[in-house]
Amino acid sequence: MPDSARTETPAASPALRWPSDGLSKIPDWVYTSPEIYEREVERIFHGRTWNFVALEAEIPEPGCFKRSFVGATPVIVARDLKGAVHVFENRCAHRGAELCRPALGKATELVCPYHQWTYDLAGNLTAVPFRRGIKNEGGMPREFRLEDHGLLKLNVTTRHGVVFASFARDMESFEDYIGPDVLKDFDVVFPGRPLKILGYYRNTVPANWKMYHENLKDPYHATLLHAFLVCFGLMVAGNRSAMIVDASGRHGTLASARPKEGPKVDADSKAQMRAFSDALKLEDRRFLEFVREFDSEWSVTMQTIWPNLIVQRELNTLGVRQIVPRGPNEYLMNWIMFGYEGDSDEMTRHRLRQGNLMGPSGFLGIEDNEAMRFVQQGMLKSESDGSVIMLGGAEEGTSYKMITEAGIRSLYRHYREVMGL
Amino acid sequence: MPDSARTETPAASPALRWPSDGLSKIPDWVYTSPEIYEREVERIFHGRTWNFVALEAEIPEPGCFKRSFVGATPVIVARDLKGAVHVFENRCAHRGAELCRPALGKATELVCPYHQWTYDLAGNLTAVPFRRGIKNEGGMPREFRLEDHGLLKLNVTTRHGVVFASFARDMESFEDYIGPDVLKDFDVVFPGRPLKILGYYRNTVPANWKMYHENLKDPYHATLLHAFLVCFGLMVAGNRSAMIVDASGRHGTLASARPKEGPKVDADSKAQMRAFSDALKLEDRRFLEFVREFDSEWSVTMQTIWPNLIVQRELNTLGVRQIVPRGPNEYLMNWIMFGYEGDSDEMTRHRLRQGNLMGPSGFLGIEDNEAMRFVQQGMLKSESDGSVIMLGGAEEGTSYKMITEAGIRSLYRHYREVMGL
Amino acid sequence: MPDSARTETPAASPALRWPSDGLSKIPDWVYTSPEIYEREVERIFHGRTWNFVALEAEIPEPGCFKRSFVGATPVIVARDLKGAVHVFENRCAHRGAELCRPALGKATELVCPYHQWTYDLAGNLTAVPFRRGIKNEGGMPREFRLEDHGLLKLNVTTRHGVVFASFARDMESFEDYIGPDVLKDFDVVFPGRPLKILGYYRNTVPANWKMYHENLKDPYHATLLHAFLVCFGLMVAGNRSAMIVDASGRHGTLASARPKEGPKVDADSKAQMRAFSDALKLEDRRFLEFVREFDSEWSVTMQTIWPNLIVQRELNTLGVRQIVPRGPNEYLMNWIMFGYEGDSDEMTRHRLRQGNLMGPSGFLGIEDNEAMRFVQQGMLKSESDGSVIMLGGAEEGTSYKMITEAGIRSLYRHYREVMGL
Amino acid sequence: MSAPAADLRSLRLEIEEFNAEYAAVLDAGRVADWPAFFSEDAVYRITGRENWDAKLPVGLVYCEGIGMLRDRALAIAKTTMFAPRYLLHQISNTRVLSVDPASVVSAEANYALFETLVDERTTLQQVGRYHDRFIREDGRLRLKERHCVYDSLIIDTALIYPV
Amino acid sequence: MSAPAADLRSLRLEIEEFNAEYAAVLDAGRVADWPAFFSEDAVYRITGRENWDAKLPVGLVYCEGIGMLRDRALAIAKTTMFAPRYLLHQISNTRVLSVDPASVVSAEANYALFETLVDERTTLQQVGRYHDRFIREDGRLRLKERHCVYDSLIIDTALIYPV
Amino acid sequence: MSAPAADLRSLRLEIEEFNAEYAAVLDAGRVADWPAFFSEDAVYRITGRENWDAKLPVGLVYCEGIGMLRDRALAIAKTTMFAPRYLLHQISNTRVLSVDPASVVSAEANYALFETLVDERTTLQQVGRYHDRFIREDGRLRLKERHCVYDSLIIDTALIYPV
Ligand code: FES
Ligand code: FES
Ligand code: FES
Ligand SMILES: [Fe+3]
Ligand SMILES: [Fe+3]
Ligand SMILES: [Fe+3]
Repeated sequence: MPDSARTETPAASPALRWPSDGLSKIPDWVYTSPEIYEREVERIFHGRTWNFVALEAEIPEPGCFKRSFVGATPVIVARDLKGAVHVFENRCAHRGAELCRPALGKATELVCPYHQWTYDLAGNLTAVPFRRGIKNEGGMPREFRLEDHGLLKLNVTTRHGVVFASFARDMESFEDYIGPDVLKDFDVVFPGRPLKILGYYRNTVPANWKMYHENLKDPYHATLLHAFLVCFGLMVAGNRSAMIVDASGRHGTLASARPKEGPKVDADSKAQMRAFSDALKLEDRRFLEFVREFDSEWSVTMQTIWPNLIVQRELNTLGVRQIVPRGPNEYLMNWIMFGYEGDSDEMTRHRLRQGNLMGPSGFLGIEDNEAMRFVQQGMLKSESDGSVIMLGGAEEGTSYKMITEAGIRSLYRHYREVMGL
Repeated sequence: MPDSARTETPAASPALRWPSDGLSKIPDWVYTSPEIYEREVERIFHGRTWNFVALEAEIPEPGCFKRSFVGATPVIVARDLKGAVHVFENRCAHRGAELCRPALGKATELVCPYHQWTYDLAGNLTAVPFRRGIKNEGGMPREFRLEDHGLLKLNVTTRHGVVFASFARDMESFEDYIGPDVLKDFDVVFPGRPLKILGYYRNTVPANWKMYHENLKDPYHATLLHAFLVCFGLMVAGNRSAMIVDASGRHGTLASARPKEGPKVDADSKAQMRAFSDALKLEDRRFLEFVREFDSEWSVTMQTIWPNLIVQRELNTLGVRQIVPRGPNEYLMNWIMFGYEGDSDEMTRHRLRQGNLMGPSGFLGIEDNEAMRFVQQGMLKSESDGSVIMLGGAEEGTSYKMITEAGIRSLYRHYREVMGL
Repeated sequence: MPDSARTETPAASPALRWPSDGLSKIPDWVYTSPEIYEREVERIFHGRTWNFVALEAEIPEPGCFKRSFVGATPVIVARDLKGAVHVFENRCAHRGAELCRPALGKATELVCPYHQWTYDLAGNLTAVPFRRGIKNEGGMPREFRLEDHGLLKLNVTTRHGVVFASFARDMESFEDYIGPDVLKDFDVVFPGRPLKILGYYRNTVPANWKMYHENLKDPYHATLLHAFLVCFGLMVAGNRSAMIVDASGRHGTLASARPKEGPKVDADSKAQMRAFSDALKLEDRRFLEFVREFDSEWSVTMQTIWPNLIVQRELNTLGVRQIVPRGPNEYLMNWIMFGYEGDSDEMTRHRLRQGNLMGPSGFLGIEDNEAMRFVQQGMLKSESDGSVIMLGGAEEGTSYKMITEAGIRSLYRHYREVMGL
Repeated sequence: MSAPAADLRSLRLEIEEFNAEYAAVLDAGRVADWPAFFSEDAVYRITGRENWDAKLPVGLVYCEGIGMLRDRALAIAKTTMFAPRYLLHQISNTRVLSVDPASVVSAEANYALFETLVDERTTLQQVGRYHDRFIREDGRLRLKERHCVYDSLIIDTALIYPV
Repeated sequence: MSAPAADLRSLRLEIEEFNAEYAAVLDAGRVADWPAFFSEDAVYRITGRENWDAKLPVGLVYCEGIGMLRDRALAIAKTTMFAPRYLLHQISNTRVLSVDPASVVSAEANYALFETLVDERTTLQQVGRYHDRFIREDGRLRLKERHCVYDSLIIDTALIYPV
Repeated sequence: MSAPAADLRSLRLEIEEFNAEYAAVLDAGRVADWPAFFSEDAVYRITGRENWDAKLPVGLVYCEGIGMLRDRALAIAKTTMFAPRYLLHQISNTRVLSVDPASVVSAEANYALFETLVDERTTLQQVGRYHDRFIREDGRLRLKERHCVYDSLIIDTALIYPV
């Protein structure tokens, strides 16, 4: 349902003018305006981006398919009978029905329930029932060609078992798209080893979808919001860490390294962190163990792959998160938690136990989701306006400081360019 | 709440331009645009149409009244003390309160709860409490005339016990409005015999209200979507059938005849219908019986009386359905199931048993509602656009083929004219 | 989130033209238009008005704070460590988080949960964690001054324990704002005696917020809608009563006096009131007792303090109600019921028992809320338009008649001026 | 109500157990096992409270005899097209109203039925009351009549499974 | 808790039955029959959890003595204007907290109250907890105190009937 | 199911009482008292029905052993930042599935969890089913396993407290 029905978005409507303070101030309408959201769909989710749609391990065999999303647009990810992966819109070419309903499935073809137009696993229309009518009465006119009425196909790429799609036809390769600095840590999680799916979480957050990217480009919040990390020594402000940003500014890796000997918190940092307390102790220490299974200097990497993917490696708990925007004020998050084929039972259970950190009931996940909710609520009805993004001064790009908002500024440099703001 | 507050809808806003493919393609905005919906209220529901509001059997006695709707506008249908039926807005002339709350009732007058302004059963204001104040202090000014402040009255007509209303003052007769071809089958269901109300169903569907008309102008879907019909021999693609369309294109009768000897499915049709299976059998055959009580060649007629009425005669189960639009993306459906006065107990129970076919839990009703939901969902977030209406080529008007979309094209020829699209 | 993101509201958009009948007709869009609502936020709630935010008794001690609203905008009302009361936006100056979550609390400072920016109880930013970074890396630039990044502070005033706030800097005094006629009865309820909070009610009404003011400037409805008052002799149309209006027209006191000897209903009034019945009797007469504790000729005063406060003195049950608009079609009502410090246990229980009259389960409260809901529903989908405000002719200002809408006309004279309509 | 109090309590508990099993079968989507809770001549009906109160006989679902129950189970399981969903019943407020001389037990219980569609939030499909008549066959309770009378007059799209 | 376990269970089951009858009366709109569940000197109150937790005494409904209960029943039935609606209670999680030497039984139960207005969807009017004190009169339980403490602090428009 | 019917009923009633206490502790926000309902080696998991049906092991919450239960209780009570809220459980449809030779009781019950945030309406946080294994310690039931399997796959923002 595009073009004509939507408000045309000329280069920059006068009401949406970026404040003169450049990247140190983000106006609220970036997060709340329906007009901005429409433009994001057009220029970002349906534009020149690679959007995460599936892990290959979710559709392991020929005929497997999955309902997914590019932006908010429903798509089907299917493996055809020869093993190739296709992505196409979940919208029948006849009357527009969202034809595929189950979250996951297996079939030799896809049949629309309304009039049973039938598509192969690449999205091609293969049959229209009674196409020639009954006893040669009715049916499709001769000039109707099946080839003209397939499902809208997206451009597809995969990297080590991770499937991405794009409405843009002439995309650069995924590797060029994310750049070498971010690709490096992506490949640590996805070295090409077969994955073992451990399960799904799903949650909404009543906040703008970009807030989630910003949260993971914001090393500042980690030791302030997340008392758990601090109290139980998982991360402290003094840990070695980095906010790695690709050349375009849109992708990032928030990384930190746990010192072998455990955390040391200097007195100055303790004073800054309200959360710090020496009194709390975990009973079950297995939770904090880090099995050093990765070829990486980092014990934690949280990657933001623009526009809709988070790759989580938090000690030994691994997952991807797909962001599905639902207008400016809400997004849906689909989590896929996984390990590797060949993990021992104990290793799988270790990953599951450590999973308590993340997700909508995770010790960290709860706090991030609540904080983002508070921010959106704060913006929706206030008289004052704008976010202050001044930590680290005007610095942009990769930074090894914790107390900086450089990654957020980098993202908005890119965003303003693409959005024409 | 009309005119000034609503966006003025000039002849055709540039964004809503009909595609050049004429009637073979319907753009999505017809089903999703709030602007189009506003125009439909103005030009269709509040325009030159007869809208179903009640069966006379629901308000059998003087003083009986019913809450109803014309489009989404609440109205009251009342039988006055002399027996005449009136329709007027359910909105107090004083402060605008929706004064009548129960679905059905009986009274000698209608009293607004807020300040007890009182109306007769024709909608005339008959009393304003303390109109002359207390001890001649306060009250209404002398120039206030009760006659100027009645409820807004609609034009009313009835046909054999079915009540219609119109905001238009100068409507043609109902008979002229629906035309002889559609009237004929209407009169089969409503020959003037007194009706016996069997009860109500109500349901919403998250789809555009026009979709329901199209569903019943679409003989193509019946044997494809409704496996039940096929498996249990109620209808097969080879049955004699018709899609009758009135001269204007807006009304229709989808009719089919069950052969006396039961269904025969030829091998070719079997091959086209995925649903076909010889293995399934009903235990209780009473369900499929057809008591030939009607003077008609058809065993099933589903009539679409523009803009808000469906008349259902499905074997021996009878009902009307009122469509109440709720914006572009949802409609409410009010079903009234009935038989005839004088039906034997067994005949009533036969109608009730056969009622399992229809309604929001009916074997067919479930499927139609689900299919329409899928279509609206498919349209709301996709990048591709438009429905393909090419079955039966460019044919329009009444057709005796099953595999045609002629009825849908006829409707949209009329619609575009009225809507100025 | 102001200015740029919102539709600019020029003096009067052509679609919103007031009808030529002056104050005798109010068009529906006053109650239903989102554009009007936006303008109300700007010109009324965020404009030159004093908005009720708290009773001092709710925040009795230094460090006590309360979440509250000015219009729909969340604010914090806090008592600083020296005892002064401050009101400021509940929106962190950093990223905009609604930082204060509990309804009531006590603290020495307010800490935003996201990054722990810390504010004193006057809304000043007092600390930014890691402001100088870690080991001098990162942190805020030198030019960042805490003084420039406090919470947005509102103008505050109190009158005998009632706290008001304004976004306007140059407000007249509260006493000048409400004027002597309305202040007089305000001071009867709030003579400076310490209050004892008895508890809270909260409810929404699906109606425009102004309807609540009108309901309490409408003496006409009291004996018509509220059969309870009439049947049990609490009020009758013949009681001495007044609708007192301040000079500006926006504030009011609806007052009535119970005769010492109990109610007398003359025959004429009985005839006008459908509700009247001699047959009903209360079993527990304590409910109707009036302990004459106030220095006032009135036994009941309901005050409407523009734009968001109702002060209720209904016999011995006392309360304030804060109106929080939620768009044009809904408002939230926060009730605080109270007595006075020093009330005997029996007096407190008397107030509680009499509280059954008011609130969302009160014998009167139920009816007012239902009536307002009916009005909004009546306006939202009808074809006809407008309210008729002709009782009492063109009279405006204070009136001692019951059968008049003078108070509503006065309000709309003021409203049209402020709103530029 | 002729039965002694202890028997009524025991019946109430037995009906609670019956209803818990009944709901478990439906919540698991095992619709083919659903007719087994009914007697041969059972009547099963789902209808709105407006019909019930006005004594209007219509049923959203209206089955006379176990054959029709089985036919519905078959149709839902084998021929009907609908989107996948989860259902969950909460049954409470069980009351035994009477035991007649032929040992037919009249009882009622309130139900809330929650529905969850793929990618959507859980909604309240309907709330209502079972109006039941039980008989005992081979020592086990069986429904001779179940009228599911729902307050939620406006069905959202479709009510697919029995209640 | 002085009573033996078997007695407590029996009390719990009896309270469940009491509450089922109580709710059935209200759900049928038979508000005139509602005071009969209370003792002469009963206290009945509906209040938000914020008031309960802060020991603030206010009640949305606040009745002292059966006279006030009857007055409320009368007012709702005969004088109060409100739109027609259906109500349905789900009561569960019944707990007997204690039986004091005077045989006053303290108990709690959770309730969910569903409301359906004409032409509208069923909504959750409120969820809450009954905080009860029962006495026995003529062998039957009667409420000496019922505090309906609701979590749903924001009432939608109006709460008409007792809970 | 080896146990006689009377024992199964008694078990069912005992589990209802257990669950009512369990929910009362959580609804009161007394999360520190929650681990006491479990045995030393208990497994506690909250997971979506999609995972349960596909035998995917992940848990939104996944605790092995009472130490992890206590750690979660501690973290929620002492370190986790979230907005204040009220919670209320409705537990019904309790079923005893079996008692194995070692006296481990398998049981299920349906739950609805209602959540109310400050200034917001009550929402249905989730509906689901407890899949339980109970053992008896010192005469009292304790959970050896509780899998809270929710239908409401899409969590609204966060699920803070145990279910
Ligand atoms: S809508 Fe898909 S086949 Fe017709
Ligand atoms: S609104 Fe109807 S009488 Fe006043
Ligand atoms: S948003 Fe408040 S401290 Fe960052
Ligand atoms: Fe975080
Ligand atoms: Fe159909
Ligand atoms: Fe009033």
